[in-house]
Amino acid sequence: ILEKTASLSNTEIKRYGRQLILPKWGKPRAGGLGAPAALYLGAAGIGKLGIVDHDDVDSSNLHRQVIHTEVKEGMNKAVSAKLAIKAINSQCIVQTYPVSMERSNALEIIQDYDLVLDCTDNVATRYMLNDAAVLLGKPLVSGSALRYDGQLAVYNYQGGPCYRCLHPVPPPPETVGRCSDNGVLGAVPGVIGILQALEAIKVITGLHSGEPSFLIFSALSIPMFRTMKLRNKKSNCPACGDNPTITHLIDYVEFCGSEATDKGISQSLL
Amino acid sequence: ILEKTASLSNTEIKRYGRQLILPKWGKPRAGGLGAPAALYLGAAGIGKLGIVDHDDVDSSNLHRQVIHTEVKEGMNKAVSAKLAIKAINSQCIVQTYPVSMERSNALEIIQDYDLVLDCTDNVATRYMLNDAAVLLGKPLVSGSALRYDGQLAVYNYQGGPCYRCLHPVPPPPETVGRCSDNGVLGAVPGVIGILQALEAIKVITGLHSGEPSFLIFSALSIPMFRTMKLRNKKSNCPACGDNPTITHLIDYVEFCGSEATDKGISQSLL
Amino acid sequence: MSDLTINVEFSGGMELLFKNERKHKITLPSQTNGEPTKLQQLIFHIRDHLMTEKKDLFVDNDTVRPGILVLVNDVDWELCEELEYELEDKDQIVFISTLHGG
Amino acid sequence: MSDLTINVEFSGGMELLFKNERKHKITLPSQTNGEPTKLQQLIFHIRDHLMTEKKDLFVDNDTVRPGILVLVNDVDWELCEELEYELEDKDQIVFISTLHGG
Ligand SMILES: [Zn+2]
Ligand SMILES: [Zn+2]
Repeated sequence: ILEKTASLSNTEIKRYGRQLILPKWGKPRAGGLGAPAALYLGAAGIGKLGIVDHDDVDSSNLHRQVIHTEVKEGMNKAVSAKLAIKAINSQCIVQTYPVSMERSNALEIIQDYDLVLDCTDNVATRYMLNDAAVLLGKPLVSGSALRYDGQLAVYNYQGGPCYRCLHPVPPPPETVGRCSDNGVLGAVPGVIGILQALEAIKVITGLHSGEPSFLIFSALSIPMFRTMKLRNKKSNCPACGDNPTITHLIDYVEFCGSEATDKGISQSLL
Repeated sequence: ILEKTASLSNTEIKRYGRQLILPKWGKPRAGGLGAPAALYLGAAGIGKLGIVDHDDVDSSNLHRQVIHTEVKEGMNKAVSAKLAIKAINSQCIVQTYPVSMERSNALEIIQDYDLVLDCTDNVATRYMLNDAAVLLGKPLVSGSALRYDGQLAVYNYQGGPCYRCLHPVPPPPETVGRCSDNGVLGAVPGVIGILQALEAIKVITGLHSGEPSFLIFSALSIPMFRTMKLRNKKSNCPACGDNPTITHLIDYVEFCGSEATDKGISQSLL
Repeated sequence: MSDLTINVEFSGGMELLFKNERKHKITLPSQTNGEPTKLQQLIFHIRDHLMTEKKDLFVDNDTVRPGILVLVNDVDWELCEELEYELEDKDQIVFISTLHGG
Repeated sequence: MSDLTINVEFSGGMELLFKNERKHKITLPSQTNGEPTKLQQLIFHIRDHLMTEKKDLFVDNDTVRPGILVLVNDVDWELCEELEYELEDKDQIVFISTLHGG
């Protein structure tokens, strides 16, 4: 693995002496999960990182989105994240997409990358990213966090399941908690975001075992971490099964029966 | 717990609406563990954070010490970390100690804080911080990382063991791996450092169960995390036992039979 | 015919449906209707004896609602016959609400 | 008198002493010298059969060297009689080298 560093220039060798060089690739959202994921991927020497975020930096985000700073209030989050990554590693190519990821642009944006990180905050976008990743044959490193809990899985990788294999039916909208309603301790998405960066690096470098698993993190439980052995891909999965019916991106808001953003929605707890 | 936010000003409430306010306190070293720990503690709204580091920023550190940036090369790491924390949370009081922590200054520095984070990189300093924490009655949140592995424990807390209870005898110097020799993937200390911040927040806010445990992280293992139920404090411990013989700080380099810094030492693997 | 002690745990926010208690010990007969007691009986038991309201946030159509993952001794229940899994003494069954936030 | 299968795992860098293999299955007789086989016998077995060199990085004075923690089914061996612990079939014993880096 570390042989890849052999082609580096001298400046780079000093920097990446203990590190990996990685192909172009990416796509975290610069939120509570995306901030640490992007920071550690950029610092690790990823060749190219794409960041999609239509949102602007707001001071109420800073406690968990540690990639942004107070003076960047009002700046687009993807742009703010790029500045932070460039400051740590000026040689990383960071492509910013200051837009909402929609069914109209998702495939076009994702096709340029080798791997997708799902750092989003709502069910509809999670189904969309999953279907796009399956349609384009890209592994999907999925992270999520809420309050004191977090979850992590790699989907659509080496015969393992996709998100739809696990969740053929979307959850009832009233059961879906959102960060803006339920609050979150910054370190919780921080842990999951860094682990997403780590899983992504493992996949890209071939160090990932490919064994399907699901990591469950509960900051206040003992033990804090639990690992679940996961099913393989399901032959009847509408996305990745033997006879897929999802052959293009669909209307995910309608599919999930809820709105795709967490703006101004008052959801019940859980 | 969240009631504590009631005494905040309006600006603060916007920021810490979902967050905790915490008493003065601290002490990470701004390295691979200290960088993320300090970043997340500062962002979380800790009242006062002390950072001890005699080292200067070097570009070979940036891939794992994500709190520093390229333009800060040559700046003291504690000062660089303070600038980064202040940029995210200008209201956090950050005290920098651009010195080596030694037996001559450790008690004086630590006594002003409520909790100690051990983010150091060598055995001698780990024994010293433990003894200082025990002498001053402060909990010690200990993290360590090497290559693909990391470990985390809270010592000297609610009847649990101290570092010496677990390790009455220091390891033979030839078995001690060091970061500068063995390399490390940035995300590995990142995970442990954030978890140190989280454990520290749990202790300070009373959310920590106090059950003694030891978290073992192996980035390439399945499962990645394992939690070990730990012994209670030992009545015959020379530091925290019934008849302590460590009544002041000792010569830890002599005690460990090795040098306390990782500069220019070529250690064998393991 | 002895009883089974099942260690049940709720995670991912599900514990909020159970007075914020994550861990529960549940005793079930080892046989139900002349057959070995199955995971579905445990779900019914939880619905009928541990919950007073919001039962639809846990059960839907005689199984767990969409969005809940079930672990049988740390293994995805889909690998263990799901509702038909025959419970054994000291099994650990975890119900996790899948999270979507970020 | 049947054999015991012990699941041994090395972590924290100790696996480097064992060809970078973390997980090992070790078979031991259930009795040694007319007594139940104890954890110390497992340590001797590893030293004598799994190692060819650098044995002092694992054993010192008939026990593990300082800096190695031992887990018996995820519990600190200090809570389980340490060397005197009587092994049971399918026990999981983990040897971890304590890390000091940061
Ligand atoms: Zn699928
Ligand atoms: Zn002690």
